[in-house]
Amino acid sequence: MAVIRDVMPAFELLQPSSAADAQKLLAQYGDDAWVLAGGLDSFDWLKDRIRKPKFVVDLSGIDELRGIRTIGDHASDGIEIGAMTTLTEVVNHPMVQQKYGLLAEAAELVASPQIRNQGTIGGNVSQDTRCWYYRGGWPCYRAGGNICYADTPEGRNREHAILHADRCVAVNPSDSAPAFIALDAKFVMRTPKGERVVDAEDYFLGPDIDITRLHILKPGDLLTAIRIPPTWAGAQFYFEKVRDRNVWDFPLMNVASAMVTSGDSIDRIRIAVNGAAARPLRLKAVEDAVRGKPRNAATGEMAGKLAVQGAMPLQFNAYKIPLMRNLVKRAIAGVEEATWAS
Amino acid sequence: MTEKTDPEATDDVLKAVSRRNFIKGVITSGVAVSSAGYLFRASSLMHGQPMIAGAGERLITLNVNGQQRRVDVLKQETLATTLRYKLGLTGTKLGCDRAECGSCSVLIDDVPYYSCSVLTHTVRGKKVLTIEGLAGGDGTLHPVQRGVVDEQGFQCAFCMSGFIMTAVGYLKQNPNPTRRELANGVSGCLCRCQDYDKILTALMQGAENLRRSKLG
Amino acid sequence: MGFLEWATNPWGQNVPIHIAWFLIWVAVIAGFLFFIVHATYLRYFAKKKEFAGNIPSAVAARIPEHVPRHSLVARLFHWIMAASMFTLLFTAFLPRIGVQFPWVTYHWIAGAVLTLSIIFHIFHASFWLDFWAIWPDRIDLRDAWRRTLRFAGKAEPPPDRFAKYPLENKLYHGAIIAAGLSAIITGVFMMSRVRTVFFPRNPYLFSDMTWGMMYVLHGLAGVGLIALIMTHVYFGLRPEKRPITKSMIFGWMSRDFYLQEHDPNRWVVDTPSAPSTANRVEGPGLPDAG
Amino acid sequence: MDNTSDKTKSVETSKPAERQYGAGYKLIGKNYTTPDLYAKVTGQAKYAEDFRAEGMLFCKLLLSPMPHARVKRIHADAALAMPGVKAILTANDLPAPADTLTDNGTVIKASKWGERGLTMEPVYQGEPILAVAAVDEPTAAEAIEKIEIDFELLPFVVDPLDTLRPGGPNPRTDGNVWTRPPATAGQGPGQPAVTELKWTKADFAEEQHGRLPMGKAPDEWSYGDLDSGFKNAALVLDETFLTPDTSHQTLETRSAMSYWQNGKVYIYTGTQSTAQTLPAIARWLNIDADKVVFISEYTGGGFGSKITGGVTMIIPALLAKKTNAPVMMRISREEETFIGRARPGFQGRMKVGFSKEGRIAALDMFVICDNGPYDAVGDAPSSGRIVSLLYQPQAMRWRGVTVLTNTPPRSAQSSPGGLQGIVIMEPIIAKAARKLALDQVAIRRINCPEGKAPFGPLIQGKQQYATSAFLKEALDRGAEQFRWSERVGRNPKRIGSKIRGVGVSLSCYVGGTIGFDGLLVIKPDGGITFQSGIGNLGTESVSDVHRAGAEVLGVPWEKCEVVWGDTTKNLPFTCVSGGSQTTHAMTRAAYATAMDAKKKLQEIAARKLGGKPEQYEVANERVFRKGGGAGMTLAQAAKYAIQLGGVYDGHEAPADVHKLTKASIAALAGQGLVAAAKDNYPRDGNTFSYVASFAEVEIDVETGKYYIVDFLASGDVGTVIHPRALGGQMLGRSTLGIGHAIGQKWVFDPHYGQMVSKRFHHSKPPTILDVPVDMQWTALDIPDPETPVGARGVGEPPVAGGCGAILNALSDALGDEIFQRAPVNADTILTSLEAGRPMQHPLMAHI
Repeated sequence: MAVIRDVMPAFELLQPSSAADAQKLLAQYGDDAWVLAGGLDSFDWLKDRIRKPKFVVDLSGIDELRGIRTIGDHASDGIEIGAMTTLTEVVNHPMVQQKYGLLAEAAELVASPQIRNQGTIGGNVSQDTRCWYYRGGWPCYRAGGNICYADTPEGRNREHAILHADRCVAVNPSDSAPAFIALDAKFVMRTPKGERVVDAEDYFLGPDIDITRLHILKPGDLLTAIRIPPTWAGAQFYFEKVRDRNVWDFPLMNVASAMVTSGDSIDRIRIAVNGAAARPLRLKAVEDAVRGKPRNAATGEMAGKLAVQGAMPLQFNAYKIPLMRNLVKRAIAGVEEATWAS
Repeated sequence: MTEKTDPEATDDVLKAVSRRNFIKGVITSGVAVSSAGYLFRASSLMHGQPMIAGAGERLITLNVNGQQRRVDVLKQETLATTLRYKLGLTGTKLGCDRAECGSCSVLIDDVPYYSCSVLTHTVRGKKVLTIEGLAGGDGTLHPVQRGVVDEQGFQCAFCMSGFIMTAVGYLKQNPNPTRRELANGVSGCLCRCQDYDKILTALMQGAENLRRSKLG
Repeated sequence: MGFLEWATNPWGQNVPIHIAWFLIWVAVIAGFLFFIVHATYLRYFAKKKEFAGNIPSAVAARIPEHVPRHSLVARLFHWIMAASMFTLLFTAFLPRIGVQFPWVTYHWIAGAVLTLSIIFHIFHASFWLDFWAIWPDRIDLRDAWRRTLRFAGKAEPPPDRFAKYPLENKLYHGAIIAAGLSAIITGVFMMSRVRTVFFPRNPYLFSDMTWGMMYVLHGLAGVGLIALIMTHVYFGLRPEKRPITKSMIFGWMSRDFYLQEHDPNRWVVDTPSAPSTANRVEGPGLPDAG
Repeated sequence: MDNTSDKTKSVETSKPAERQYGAGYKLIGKNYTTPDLYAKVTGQAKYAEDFRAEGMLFCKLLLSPMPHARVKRIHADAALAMPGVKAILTANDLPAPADTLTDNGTVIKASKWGERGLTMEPVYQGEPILAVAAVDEPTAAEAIEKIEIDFELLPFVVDPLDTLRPGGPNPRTDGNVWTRPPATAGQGPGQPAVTELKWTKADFAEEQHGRLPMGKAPDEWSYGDLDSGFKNAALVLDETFLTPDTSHQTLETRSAMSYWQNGKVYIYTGTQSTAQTLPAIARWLNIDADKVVFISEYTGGGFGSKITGGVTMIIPALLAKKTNAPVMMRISREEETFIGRARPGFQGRMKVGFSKEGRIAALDMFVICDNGPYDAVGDAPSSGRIVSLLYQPQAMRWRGVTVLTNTPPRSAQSSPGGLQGIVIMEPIIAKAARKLALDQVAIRRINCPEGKAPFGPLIQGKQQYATSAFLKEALDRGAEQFRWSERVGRNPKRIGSKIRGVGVSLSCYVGGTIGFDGLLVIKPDGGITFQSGIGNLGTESVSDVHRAGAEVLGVPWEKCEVVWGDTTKNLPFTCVSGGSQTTHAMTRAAYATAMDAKKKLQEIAARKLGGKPEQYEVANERVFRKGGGAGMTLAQAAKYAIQLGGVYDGHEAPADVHKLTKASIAALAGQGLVAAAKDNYPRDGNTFSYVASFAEVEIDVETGKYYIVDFLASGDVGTVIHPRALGGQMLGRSTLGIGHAIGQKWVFDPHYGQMVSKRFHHSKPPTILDVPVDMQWTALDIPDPETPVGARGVGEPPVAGGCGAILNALSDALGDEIFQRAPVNADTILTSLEAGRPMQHPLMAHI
């Protein structure tokens, strides 16, 4: 069968108006169904004719999945973000900006303005990897095959993983995911067995567990909302994304940290990086190591070195080791602002 | 206006069409009558789907540039395709068809979107504005369009309608931007002539024209 | 539904990538069917075992109370192999039926252990054990024919008692060799596709088609082993085979069981010094000889 | 909040007051609104894919999945059986390749290695094998998927060095390099041919030391005494450098629509050169030029990839013939990535000897040009000529190999060869300045060309030379406007993890050709119609050049109309819009034509009002006796011209104009005063334009991320015709070059010979946030002495400067041990800083 990477194949478009209906449809059609949120990841698969679902379930008409609300009666109880809330809505929401600025910062660095206007927060955390072999339709492990084309003697793997690779060396491209992990967010899912809530870091899967999916959603499951507890509201945040182009580019790596200090010593901290492995990594060892330590360059250096322990570079991505080391360092010790009189 | 004709009928049309009509077809190019429903003409035949629960109708009404347009739209059809091939609004360009270049940007309820990556069926009941709907009915240019004329912005201009629509959408949020802010606002559009500096100057001029027109 | 999964490689060629996983269930079901059929057969249709002639009491007298069957080394090998085999099967197939865990490392380590233990076994069996004891001989074939005819009600002389291993046992061993070796040989190559301590990763050792075939063979051997191991366990648990199972634990079987099932001429135990092939051709074992 | 806004700390300065150009002129040097702009801003402008025709079919392409293969069998029955599928076109349906008959009558045989649009032996992944025409795109796409093709995989190569190795695979069955047979007695050098070239193991020994192996090179020239140059040099540098392959990535893909009518084929597609595309189509279709009608009103970018459009435009034309219906071929972005042309990457090595003052005494240049699988590109030879002109080495040798590979076809891209040569050279100059403790501007000042600067190989013992060069002045003005010395003295250079660096780069390229025709009509209503055969690709030269004609005739621009974009509109013989020829060549033609009109006006006036023609002058829309007295309006003159007929209204054409022009004159005859002329003005030397580029960057050494803080391009481009268009070219083309420094590239998987960087976020064309929000440009506005009006072209010259300035700013901040290839990104910077030496392989292509 000859290959053509243009023109979306036909499918039946289902436009439910409630999460319940959507979940029923997903359960009903199982592997034949495709969830359409913002669609910016989906349309690549469909237009390239690599995936040809019979049914596409469009969530855009489900109001209950949109918007940002407080969990309890008070803003101090934390917030719940509907999975279909756009990145722009997240970025501009006053409550997010005031208390969870980390998320606003991360979301604003996603792709481009048009994509943030359309892309949803649920889609951003659930998007598939951008490995160019996999996205090119090559039959790799992630596509159900028996090979990783990126981890070969000549494979082009500049953007690939340095940690926790298992046959597949793809990385998770999400910018908001590490922010959610740092904020200790909970992901709320609607499954055939009822509601399921997991910690942000448990929403993501590595290839060792499941080599074909980046997250735990199974056919029939639906991510409905993300809850941010008040735990880290107004903490000291650091987010940095390093990318080639300054807009419309995926992270070579990003880092997110939330920190509470007393005096100059670190009381509590959560820190996560993405772009280093197939799942956004929460750096627990680093958190434990720096807790109680002074928040300074030395601690940062130490944390950076600790973070990259066990990193295994491929032919073209060795730079990610110093990059991760330095990003973790900055996420803890901060970075000196430089201004020159022009 | 955009009814499908099955291929047999099409063949007859082909045979019937005199050579002269070809020219008419081309000269009136872009006008809906000749562009109506081409891309998916035989679609009902080839790509019809069994009607099932939850599935909507294919014949829908769209609000484009202030007009209600009845269109037959496939389920997998993107807004850019509908605009260009069914409504004859070819000012909206397809540069990549992958939400990367911004040439297809249009306003949906005043917000800039990549129309190549929006399913037409999801914009029912929303207001779609394209470059063709920007100038006044009497042909007076929108202040941002005028800014482009004032500064001779853009070179080949294939990206122009996307940039202009994106800028118009951005200026609704921030009518008085700095150069850098406006650059961020339109950063979802790509220009391969790389005329960014002049584009930005033209759009800044457009922003100023817009502010003036609001005052006056 | 095909028996193989196919994919289009970057050059647009169709290549097999592995077996269709439903074959796992085919193997499991086949295993169970065998239990049922075999159990029913023994319960309702099987005639009582009869063996030709009787063992001269003189011969019987020489048999010790505990007949040594499996040396400690042989037993160790068997149980190591069993352990690695189970690890391999579970790490291979549980993830395929939805039990998710990081399996690759356990799988290749178990594979390495199995490979080494089998290499050892081949040497050990060739130079320290009676290499031929596990391969069918002429008498096995003749007796197999007699037993078939007798089961069909024909008047045939009863078969001899077994040598060290009954024919079924020998055939099973042959099947295990076939499946095991194909799984192991393909598996060793497949290690070059994952990160192991053995060789640098190089998935381009063979063409896409060759690799595909290798994965298919590995898969087929794997599901084959599911069925084989199931039947092995089944026999290990059957009451009439207990003494043999025990012998794989303690190393010996009782004198009675030995005399009942085995032919001292075909499985010489009393005088290990004497070459076991000594008086093969004459003696009561072959009444019609000469 | 976007980090781009706070991470780069360039203070927002409002742009300086625009410099005034065109002193003493009414139109030249003045801004104006181009005649195509209204249609563009309102979305009415029609690009190829915007056209529709009754009963239009759609076609889709089947692309080769293999980098080099032979088609054994095509199984298309299932596809053809689908309702709605109208026809399939394969290479077997293509016309035989036609020979070319040049204007001076010589026949150029069709190359057996030429590209034909469809093929049975694909030589790169993505090459079209066949096309399906159907009633709509979904049907065509499904039909493609129903087609099975049996391929035989053939040896392939994606890295030029691999095919030069002993026993390396050949990209074409006949060989791996383009060579040109030496001139034979009687005629000049033969046509280029594909032959086999393998280097020895010994040649490749250099590779171990990270230096480019330099085996036998088919092309070579030299002048001066290289050896003594190196012997007496105070500093000798020997550097290897790799430049990237970069797709043109015009935003408009090469979509095309076509139909046949009364035996003529009508083709709609984007092109850079309307008039010159016609003969190309005729050749590709192997039919007479008068059987072709070509429409290209607007072109969505060219940059060298659409000089005469793309050969694939014949696919819809042939399908239209086969199906007797109009056929639209919409080329997808991915298809464009394969068939849309690209700049060939260079693997280059230069040994340069400097005097202690920094003067280049000797330059030994060796380049390998990755040609792709098809027709030979001229980048390698042009790189040698440009480098010799731009740096004026006292002795120089150039050697080049144009190597074929199984990667998408290349073509000229803005500053072909110039960019590669200059980008290999500039970092060496920067390094030399540091080693010799010289100022970066100073070392370029003493090397840069001046006046009738010589360049290139010796021809009959003499080098060719430029018409003029005022690069020193451009360099000085740029340094002054960029506040160079102030920035160089910036202290501290480093704050925290951020380092600032400044860079300057020279650049130049061909600035024009000569000998083309102009054609205009003064209408009886007094208005002027300029017939423009120039393509409308966004440079605005399509109308700019005619401002020179209007200036001469003293007619207000409002009364001028420019006709373009359709070969039925009687266009004159025009240069191709490539290589920055147009502004120079066509202002000359426009000027000559205006002078012809003036002469005819004077003659008509003399005939009607007595006296001698030279007693009359033309101004303010009138022709009148000098010093006042009798006269007439241009409108009256036009009417008289029609009465007079003959040469005056186009019934007779000048003898020396091209046959294309003659045909157009005949068609216009009787519509008014028809003026036409060939550009016969003398020119002493070859025309080049020059740019000095300046950049400042800010690098974060902890992330490897850097931002361009400021950029300035200062040009010596002759007389400024249209400042805004010029500024667009100066900064737009600079940014194209900047893209080569900051990210643009190809990535190939060498095992399968497949491109993996098929998306914009892989190949990284620069965005509006990758360049400063305030870029600066300036132009000297010194007329070129060798051309009337004095205008030169500007499309190519700024390109290399953009790339060079960024690279030099990076090495100014980070030192010389960071990169040996472009682009330079976070990965390059971090790994090299970590190791203390350049860590990215300078020889491996397509990473």
